[in-house]
Amino acid sequence: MDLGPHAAFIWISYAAVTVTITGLILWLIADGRKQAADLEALERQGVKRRSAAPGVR
Amino acid sequence: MQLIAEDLVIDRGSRRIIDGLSFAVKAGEALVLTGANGIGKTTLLRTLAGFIRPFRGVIRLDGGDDELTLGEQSHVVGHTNAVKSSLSVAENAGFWNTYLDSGEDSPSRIAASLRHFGLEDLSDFPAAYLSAGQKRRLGLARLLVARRPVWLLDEPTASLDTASSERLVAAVNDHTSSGGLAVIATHLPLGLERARTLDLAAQRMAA
Amino acid sequence: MQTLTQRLANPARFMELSARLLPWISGAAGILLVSGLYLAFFASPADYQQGETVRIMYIHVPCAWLSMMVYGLIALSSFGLLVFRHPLADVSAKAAAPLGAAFTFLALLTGSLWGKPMWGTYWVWDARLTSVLILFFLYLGLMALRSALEDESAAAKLTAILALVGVTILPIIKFSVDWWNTLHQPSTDFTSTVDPSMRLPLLVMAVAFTLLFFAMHLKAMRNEILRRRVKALRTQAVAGRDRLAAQAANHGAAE
Amino acid sequence: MKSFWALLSRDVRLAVREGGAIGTALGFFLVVVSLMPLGLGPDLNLLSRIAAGVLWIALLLAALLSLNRIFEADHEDGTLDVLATGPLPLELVTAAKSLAHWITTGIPLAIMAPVLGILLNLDLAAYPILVATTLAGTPAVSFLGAIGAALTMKTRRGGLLLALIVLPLYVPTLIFGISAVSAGAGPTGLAASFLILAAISLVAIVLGPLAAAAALKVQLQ
Repeated sequence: MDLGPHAAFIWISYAAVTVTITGLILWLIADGRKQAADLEALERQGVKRRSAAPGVR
Repeated sequence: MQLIAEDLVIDRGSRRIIDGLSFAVKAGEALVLTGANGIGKTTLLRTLAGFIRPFRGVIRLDGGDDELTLGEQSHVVGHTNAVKSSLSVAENAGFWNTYLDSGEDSPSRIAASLRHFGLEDLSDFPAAYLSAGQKRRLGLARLLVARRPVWLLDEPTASLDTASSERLVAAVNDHTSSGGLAVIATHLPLGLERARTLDLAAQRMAA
Repeated sequence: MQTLTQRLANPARFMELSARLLPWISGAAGILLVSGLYLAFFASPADYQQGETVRIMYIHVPCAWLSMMVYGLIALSSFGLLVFRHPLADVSAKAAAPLGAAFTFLALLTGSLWGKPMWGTYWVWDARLTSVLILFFLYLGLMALRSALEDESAAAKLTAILALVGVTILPIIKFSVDWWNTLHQPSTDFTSTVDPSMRLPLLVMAVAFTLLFFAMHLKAMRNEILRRRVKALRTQAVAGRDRLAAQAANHGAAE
Repeated sequence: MKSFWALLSRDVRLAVREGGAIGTALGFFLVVVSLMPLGLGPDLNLLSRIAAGVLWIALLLAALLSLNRIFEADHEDGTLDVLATGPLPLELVTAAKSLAHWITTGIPLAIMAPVLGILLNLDLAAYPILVATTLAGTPAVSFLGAIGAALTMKTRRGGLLLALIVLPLYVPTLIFGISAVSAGAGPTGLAASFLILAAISLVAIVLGPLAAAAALKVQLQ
């Protein structure tokens, strides 16, 4: 595929968008795992939720 | 070892707070400072710690380390706890251990001090989660994290419940029985062993 | 009959529903993204003026669209928090802010990379770029304010107020920047007309990015709800695991 | 020495964990730089001529914002009292805290500067010089700023007062920082201003902790 004299700018643009969005997605997944693990660790230690949804005030 | 103050005169601004006070605290003893608010307990403790220069008089620690000032041989606990809320309980204690004391057996010392004040199960929690009394205990745990011969405590039982106060008293008793000395400003009778009381109000009347 | 927002008001139900929805939205976003990329690179012509660089448009425009849409979503959530006290409104606003900032940043970055071959410099103070830059600042302000406040419920309300102020002033900012720009130079408007052959790939990419955002937003909201549960449990645990307090309680019971 | 590292690493860790201060300084830097074209007009030739000056002034203002927290937070929670009775002389306490401020504010701002150069159409050839000079110049910002932070630690409206006290002290750094970047001086001129900039920072590293410690001793009374 020939993208002309300015191919580098096109590739950098697409690369930057890919890297940023992939990074965000990976961060979201890792963060989700961490929160779930923390929650599970606390519940395993016997800390129980008092109400149905104390998470949101 | 003996902490001696002779003919101490301390001014704050234009006001004379302490006028001609002399006392001595021997190793193994605790001196309890009493008197109403504003009588000068905090000022006296901050002077002993070296923050305030007395107008006249001498403060010295006989038998201490001559290369160090009295402040550098003292634990100073004021009204604030010197606790950082974004560090965990263990990190707070660990920092003061490395900063104040370069001795060995740090981990066991930190663990012992947290255990003494009942915080061992909370060591991984950020200090932000602690209640006022728990933060106070973490501040007091600093006393046990590093070894220092002189303890200068200003209202150490503030925001502590009975059980916690008992732990503090036990810590002070251990300290004095192993040859340390302590000066403590407080309103409450603490039940300390080997303690004498210095009533600053009576002292002022006499002067 | 309950409306959708009312049914979603319960975080537990939201967690359940979002867990079922998330794979479908992510899948749809993925499929659309792949087909959009195919259309953008293989099934659309180069521009007669800009040549191949016009292909940057297929990611630039969706990012620019999202930068505005997400701010609108934050404003809407803030409104929901302040007026209806909807329990998930703040979770939505908090989760959307960094995502919106990221897409705004990407709009600026791709715009600047698109501009270099055309203008000979990475950045010109064009009215459109300047407005997006100011939008980026509004996002930064929202996130900075939230991170500076420790009390979470106060932080929620205060950032909501800031978001609503921002959305009110945004048109004025846009207007004044346009005016400032025409004072100094003729507008360098380069995306006014889009050739029909480019319209389809652009549309597909825009829908794909929007779905992608919603998938990420749902995931971020789920994370935030979990984070708040962890926090609530920790606070509870600190009280429960205090050895001295436990001792005192036992004493009290024994006496 | 162990205490010095403990204090330094604790301050860096606190800054990273609390995050807000670094992010706010960087955001402020970005906003101030972006306001310039709105005030001066979008003429790229004009902007590239004044870019170095704008970047340096904005950097100083951004660093200034975070200065007042150097001692204030530690004073409020009593940490400073304990630090003062520690084995480390107060001069080294202030040095460690200034160094931590430079690591968490000076370095991020210096790295951010060339990115903002794009907005001002700064000549590409000037980028390495810009990074080098900001890195060499910002220690003076942190170490001289610590003096002002110690002096205004207990005052209300400390932030504004701090700016008034400290900004005049930054004049030499500003002058030589800009003259190094506005490359008209040629390679020898460049080297000269760079060396002077580094020398100013060295003087600040010696002077700052001494003066700040003297101020803290008064403040702790």
